[in-house]
Amino acid sequence: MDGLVVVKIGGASGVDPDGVCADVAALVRAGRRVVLVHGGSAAVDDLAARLGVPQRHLVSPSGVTTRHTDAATLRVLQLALLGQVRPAVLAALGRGGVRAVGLSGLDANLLRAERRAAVRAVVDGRRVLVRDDHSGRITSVDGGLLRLLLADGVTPVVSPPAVAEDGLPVNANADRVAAAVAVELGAQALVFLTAAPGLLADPADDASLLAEHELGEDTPVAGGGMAVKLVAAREALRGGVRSVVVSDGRVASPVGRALDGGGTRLR
Amino acid sequence: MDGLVVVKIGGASGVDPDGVCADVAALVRAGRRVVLVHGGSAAVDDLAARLGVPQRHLVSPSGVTTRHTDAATLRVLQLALLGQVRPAVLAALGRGGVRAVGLSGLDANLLRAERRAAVRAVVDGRRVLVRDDHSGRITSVDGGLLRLLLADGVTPVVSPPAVAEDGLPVNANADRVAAAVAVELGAQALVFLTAAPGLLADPADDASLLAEHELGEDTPVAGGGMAVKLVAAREALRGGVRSVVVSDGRVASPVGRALDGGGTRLR
Amino acid sequence: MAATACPECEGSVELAESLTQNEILECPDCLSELEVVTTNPPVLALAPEMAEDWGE
Amino acid sequence: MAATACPECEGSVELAESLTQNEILECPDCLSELEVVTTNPPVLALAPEMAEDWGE
Ligand SMILES: [Zn+2]
Ligand SMILES: [Zn+2]
Repeated sequence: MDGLVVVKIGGASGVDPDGVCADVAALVRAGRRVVLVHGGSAAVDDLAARLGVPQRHLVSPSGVTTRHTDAATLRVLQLALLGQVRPAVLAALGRGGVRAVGLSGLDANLLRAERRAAVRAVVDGRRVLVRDDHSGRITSVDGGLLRLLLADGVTPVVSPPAVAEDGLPVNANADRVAAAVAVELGAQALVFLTAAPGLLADPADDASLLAEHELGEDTPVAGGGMAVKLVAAREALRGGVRSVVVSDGRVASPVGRALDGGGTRLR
Repeated sequence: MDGLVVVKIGGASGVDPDGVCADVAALVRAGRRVVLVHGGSAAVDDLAARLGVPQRHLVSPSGVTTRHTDAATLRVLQLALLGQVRPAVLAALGRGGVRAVGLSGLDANLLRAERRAAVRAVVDGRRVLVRDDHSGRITSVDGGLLRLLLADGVTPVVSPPAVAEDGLPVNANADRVAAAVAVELGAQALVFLTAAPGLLADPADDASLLAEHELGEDTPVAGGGMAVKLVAAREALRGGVRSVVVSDGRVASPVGRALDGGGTRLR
Repeated sequence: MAATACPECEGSVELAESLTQNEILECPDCLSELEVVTTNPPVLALAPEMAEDWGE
Repeated sequence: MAATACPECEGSVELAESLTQNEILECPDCLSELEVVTTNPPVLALAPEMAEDWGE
């Protein structure tokens, strides 16, 4: 879709959703079509603590850490993302004059996923199969519903969870949801807003920002959330998205800056 | 809208949302257009207790009791309705083959409300003005968005909160939301599903079901949720909705039964 | 028992020992509804007019 | 140290004192990945094959 931008905002502290929403509102008023995708891991952690739901993490054999989404955590995740983060985003967009509609994978089966029935992980130094994890990999996006809304001037706000083959919700990484949405809609650009200037040659030095980075080269920062962003970026680039950028969500006009050459462009 | 049915499901225990959703799915597959509206006061109470958010109620000078929606309760209400009740309804409809999309008042400002800046109440025998209540009265419904989705074969699922003039969420009674939606869309029928057979001449005797009831006559049961349903029913009838029914949500095919003459038809 | 002036008619409104913030009193002279805006010192203001409109 | 038969090649797989449910072992003979299905008595089954696919 010509000129369409998919913007992923994270749940990390430091990124102000109101600032991002004001920027998105300005872009929409200027005629840009935008799809917003959000996660919200900080909100999930906070609500889990308030509800006394212990949070565990899984470490893959290759060392990647992710949330262990057991049944109780899946319920907390839906509460936090759909009942807290998303309403705040929708209200902020509405105040900016944007007609925004929130959709998760459960809305008209927008995001279908294949549940990971068993996840290989390392627990206490042992390799185990985790069988109660409710997360999955996106297999399809219903572009028709998104196009219907975009054509009517609506800005979709897309959230995990996705829906599995059995019709039940599964957690899905929001970066990869954003990539799948961008590919399905033939977006011109995919912008990941983070609490960092972009990809850094030296993680301790904000001035070492890389203007461009070729995926497949040695990646300077493979830790934490950035690794998954690079996986998602590869999926988007392979799917035909022309411009994929990781950029700072903490500055003024974060989306505009990312589209004007800010942050790190991935190739 | 010809043949459109608005169905309100409550949050009271005893009404099985999965059963209602299966029935709605059957109607939709048979070609009926349906809008579902839900509340969820039991889920709000439960989550408020888990989070340690005290729940207070307001008693109006004439004796009607409602939830006191202070700022903390408004947050709990959004968590419970948008992050728990609605995802379960959407998933159940999806499993029934229905393309359902959830919308609250925050989605494209679907439900606009006038906040009650000050509510007259009786507290400890004294008449007071409660000024921290975040609730309001529906002033308009964006029928365009609902019609767009219905025309595309989508079943909208509508939830409180509504949005006030300042762009912030306010609690709104789901029965009155259902009435406002039914009026805006020119629905043929509005069905309130409850945990009772309908309106009873004797509240203690399920066999005393009234097949019809003329609003304005002495109302046999004015207590609790039924009083607000009658207010909402009057709003719907005055707005041109032909058939308004209060019926049992606990039986098999609850919507089909209500449309076939079950429960109490209000005039 | 203390008293204060009605902000509407300047008549005298008697005040109970214990006042509650946002309590509503009625002026015996002009029958205005008056809200207790502060309790110490007691300040009364005309209560906003509103239709009763209930529902959770 | 106890041992049990590999469900794939029937070779002998040695078992540590403390086994964990869903732990993955490797058969020294056929190199199959084996999942500990129950710990007492120890029962092994061929672990499902999966690509590693991560992300919250
Ligand atoms: Zn007076
Ligand atoms: Zn073997």
